[in-house]
Amino acid sequence: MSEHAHAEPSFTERYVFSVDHKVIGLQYLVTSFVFLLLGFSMVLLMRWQLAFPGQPLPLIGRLLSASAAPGGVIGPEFYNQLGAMHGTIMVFLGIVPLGVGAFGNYVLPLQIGAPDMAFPRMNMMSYWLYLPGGLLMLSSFLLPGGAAQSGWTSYPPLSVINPGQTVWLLAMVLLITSSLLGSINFIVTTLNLRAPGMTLWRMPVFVWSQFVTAFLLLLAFPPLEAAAVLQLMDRVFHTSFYMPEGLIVGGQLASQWSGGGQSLLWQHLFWFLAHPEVYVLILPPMGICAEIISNNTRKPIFGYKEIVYAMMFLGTMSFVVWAHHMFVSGMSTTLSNFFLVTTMIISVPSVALLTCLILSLKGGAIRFTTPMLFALAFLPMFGIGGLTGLPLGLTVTDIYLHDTYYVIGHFHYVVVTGSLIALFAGTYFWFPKWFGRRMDDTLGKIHFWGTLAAMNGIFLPMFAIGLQGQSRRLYDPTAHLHNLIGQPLHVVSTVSAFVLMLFQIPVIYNFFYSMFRGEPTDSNPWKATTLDWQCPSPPPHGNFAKLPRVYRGPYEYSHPDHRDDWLPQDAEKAVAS
Amino acid sequence: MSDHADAKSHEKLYWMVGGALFVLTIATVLVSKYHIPHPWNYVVGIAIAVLKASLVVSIFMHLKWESRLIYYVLGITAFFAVFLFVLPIVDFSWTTGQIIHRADPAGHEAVEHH
Amino acid sequence: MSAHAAVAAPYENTGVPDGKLAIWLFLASEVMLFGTLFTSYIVLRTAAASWPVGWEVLNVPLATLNTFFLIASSVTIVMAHAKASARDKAGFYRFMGLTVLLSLAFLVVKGFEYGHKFHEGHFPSTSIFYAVYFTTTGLHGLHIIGGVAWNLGLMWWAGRDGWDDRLFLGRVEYAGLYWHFVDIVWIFLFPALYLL
Amino acid sequence: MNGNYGWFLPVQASDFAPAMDRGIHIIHWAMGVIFVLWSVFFAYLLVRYRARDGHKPDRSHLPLSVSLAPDIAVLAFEVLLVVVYAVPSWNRMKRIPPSAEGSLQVEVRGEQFNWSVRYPGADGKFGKTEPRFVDFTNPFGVDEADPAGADDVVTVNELRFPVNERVLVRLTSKDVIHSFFIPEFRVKQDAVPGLAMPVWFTPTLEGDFELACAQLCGVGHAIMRADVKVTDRAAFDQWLAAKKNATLAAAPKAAVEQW
Repeated sequence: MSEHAHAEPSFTERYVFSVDHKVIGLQYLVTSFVFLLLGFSMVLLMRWQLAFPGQPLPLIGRLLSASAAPGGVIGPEFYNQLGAMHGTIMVFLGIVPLGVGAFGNYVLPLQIGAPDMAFPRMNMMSYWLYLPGGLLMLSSFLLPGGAAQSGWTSYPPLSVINPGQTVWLLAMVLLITSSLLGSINFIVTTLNLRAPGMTLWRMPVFVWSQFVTAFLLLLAFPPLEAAAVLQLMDRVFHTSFYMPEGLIVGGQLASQWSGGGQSLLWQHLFWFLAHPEVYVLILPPMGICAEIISNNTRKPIFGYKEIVYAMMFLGTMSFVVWAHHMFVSGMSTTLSNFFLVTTMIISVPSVALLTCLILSLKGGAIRFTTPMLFALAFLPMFGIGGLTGLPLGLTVTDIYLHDTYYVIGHFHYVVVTGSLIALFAGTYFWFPKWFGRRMDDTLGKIHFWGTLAAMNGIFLPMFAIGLQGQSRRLYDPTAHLHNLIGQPLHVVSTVSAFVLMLFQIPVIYNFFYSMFRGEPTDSNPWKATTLDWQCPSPPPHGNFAKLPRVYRGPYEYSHPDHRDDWLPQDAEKAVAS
Repeated sequence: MSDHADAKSHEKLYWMVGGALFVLTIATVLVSKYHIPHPWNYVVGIAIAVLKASLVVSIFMHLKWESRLIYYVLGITAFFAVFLFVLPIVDFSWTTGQIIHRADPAGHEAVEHH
Repeated sequence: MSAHAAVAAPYENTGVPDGKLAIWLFLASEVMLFGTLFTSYIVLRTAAASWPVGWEVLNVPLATLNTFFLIASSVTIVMAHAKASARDKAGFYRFMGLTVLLSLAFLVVKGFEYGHKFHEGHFPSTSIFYAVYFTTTGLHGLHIIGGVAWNLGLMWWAGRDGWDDRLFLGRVEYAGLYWHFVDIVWIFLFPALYLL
Repeated sequence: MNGNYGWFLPVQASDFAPAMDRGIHIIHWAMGVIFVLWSVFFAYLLVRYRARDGHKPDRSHLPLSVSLAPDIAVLAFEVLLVVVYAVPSWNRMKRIPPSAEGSLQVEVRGEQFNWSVRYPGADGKFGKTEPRFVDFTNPFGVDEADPAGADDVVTVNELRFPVNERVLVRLTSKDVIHSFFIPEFRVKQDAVPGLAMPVWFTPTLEGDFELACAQLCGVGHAIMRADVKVTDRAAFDQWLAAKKNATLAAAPKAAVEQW
């Protein structure tokens, strides 16, 4: 299959600078899991400070530098750095590379029967722009100014005045270029490298979700890149794109900026990206859940066409709703009504997707395997996340709830108990395809129940704290009188956060142990019908020995005139006996 | 892509389009030199630019003979670009009313925004 | 570049070769990038108390000359592609060389313009107009430098064994598409900054 | 900790609060009902269609009309909510600011980690301000020459309102984006430097409340707060007069040298 048959590739060519989409997928997988762990440990430091303000950190308090955490107590500047980096790492370095980079890179070519991505070398370049971008982002902690500390949204003028943002912006430009190249690669592969017979409407839902996500990445990221260039110019060359006239910083007139800029311009450009970005966070996990639910209910998913149309509609609308993040930021009030209506319209495809996934359970024979448990948990949890979005999307109630802990509860329910749980499901589901071995089931179930309980323990109290009016990003919540009543809830969240960290140990151990000494499986342990399970696992270079020909849709389970309850896409015809 | 038979006619077409672009550039410069009343100079300027751009896109970039898929890609991009343009401008047309035009730090009063 | 020949592909595809689809997608993202710069320009201009008139502040005749250079380079690169598809190697070299020369001329004129402004003490931080001017023309200039490097690479590759490579013709066309896009950005940038 | 705060929403202390709380209650009741219904149906599906011997999956699907019913229901509820509740109250709260004469004007200016507050005094007009006059004793940079500014009262981190009188706040910021948020009044508006945003409400309950900054504004964001006290008209006038004498006594020197 591969066009360049040359001498046996050296170790680096096979594993480090590899152009094989499977190796690049695994590189993305391990790197994004490491970043997720890093981002999560940052939030543990923050949670300690929120629950017990001013008390020194046990054990590791002394390890932190004196400037960041004097006497083991986290200082406000370090707290803001942790907050900004937690958001950036989890979104740009954790969930998106896991959902799009790892699962997309590895599974998409297999599911459409392609030998590799359309541009293997550009695919490698995507990873080798992502990794330096991530390391640059992390290294900003060690630089003199410290890491970025104006939130992951980096609103000017604060982000232009504060130290640490320049490295953040440079790292963002690297990550954006990596995502851009990746999305071009995905679109061209999906359109031009499908196995014969695999028409667009026979592609699995996971491939559709990656396809729509790739368009979101392609068209939404460049505006943030331009906005980041403008902010970089503001910081380094003292232009004043975002700096209005007559700024008085620290008591003096900030004369290095001549003024004339608009701070709200950044918010428009940032959220123009950030809202499609949150749909990039949720679409691939929804695709994973559709695959796993269909496989474990042993019947075709409900409404294949509705799901695909809902995903397309979601992708289109995601470009038109961005300013519901700016209802109280001084945006024109007439425009708020427009964005109110578009936000209400975009909630319909989310409900449609959830309805189709839940109705897929009706009439199935549900197998409660570990991936299925995670996929099933995704449905109610994402339901809570979606429902709590309603009061935030409504202009009036958003006046009170904007920038409170209610918002933090909302988007963590969507991203953590939504996307992350679905990505765990995908890991358990495709692990046998990646390594030819199965992850241990009991450890998986322990990890599932512990993670689900702990996650709810962290985020459920946040709704109550938010309704009491506690603002987000507060270094010390007890400084505001109206937050004192919510302090015990912070303790509950913090304890649950530490419990959640404990429950990640089973999956880390399980992941690396099963890689070498897990129970070996054949090429199709879950009896799945999609093409990725019709090739050996782990698939060799070039994936399919013989180019598969596709005869039917992706989810032909329990076909009436076929002997076993799954009929692969590339099987010639149903065999009755 | 264009096969070799009518390559000659294509080359002639390229030179003609090049000439047209030259003329339009001169036109747009002259138009802005001899002032046109306020709203119309924008309209004419943008119209000439759009005309030049459409010439380049359709002939030079072979879009006229391109497959429909490329039209879909450009259609989607145009749809989202319109929102990128229209909404911030609509917002700032209102926000400008709220801007505080401080006296210029050098002391003289900033011109009041009409 | 792509893992299979565009023509004899056993795969289900759209008939559009990979490279062309990729370059058009890349240009779509570039449309959004420069679209954002134009939106920022329009927003900052409507919100500004006063906006200098291009004629007084910038050297319009010089910029018109620059526009001629860029338009000419657009014509020569499309001619280079026509010559390459007609397998006329000398013609290809002549026109691609002209394209590179014209774009270098554009950069020289742009460099002179920048130098003149710095000499007069106008820097990006001077006022919001200069900030917009330097940032947009600077980013556009970077794209031109990228284009020049790509075209030079093509000429160098044609000299070695590239001329008979089955991907050569496609890459010349994609270089042309990218270059025409950079020209279109200037077609909108020129009136926006200098004339209106 | 006074009795303003409970496990749910804080006390309703302004004219907008009841309308806002009604919206929050409606939505949370609707969310609760929808979630419970879905959970019951979800649990039923898990039990009814679990894999067990003799249970064959059947591929017959519900017709589209049935499956789209929940979406239509949610959309209808939302359209109703938007048309009946959201747009009218939003226009009332944010769209058309009240006339300056009919309301108590206050200028609030956020700066990194303090709220400077200015009352126009008897003449009802604010003195002109210049960025270059700003210093520690003159947070607003009030121009000495302007007579209108003579009777202005300037306080820091302290707001006081008479009860049942409409207040029109002219909100801006000196350096970064802050957010004017009084939980009990259900009022929130970002203070954006360079923009003067009108915010208005009518306090309806006497008592001690709190103005908290709701937008990350730097290292001291957590401690950026101001005390808000609502009293009857007489106590307010008395406080204003007392404050007036205090600022007169400590009037800054006439000639502020230029550096």
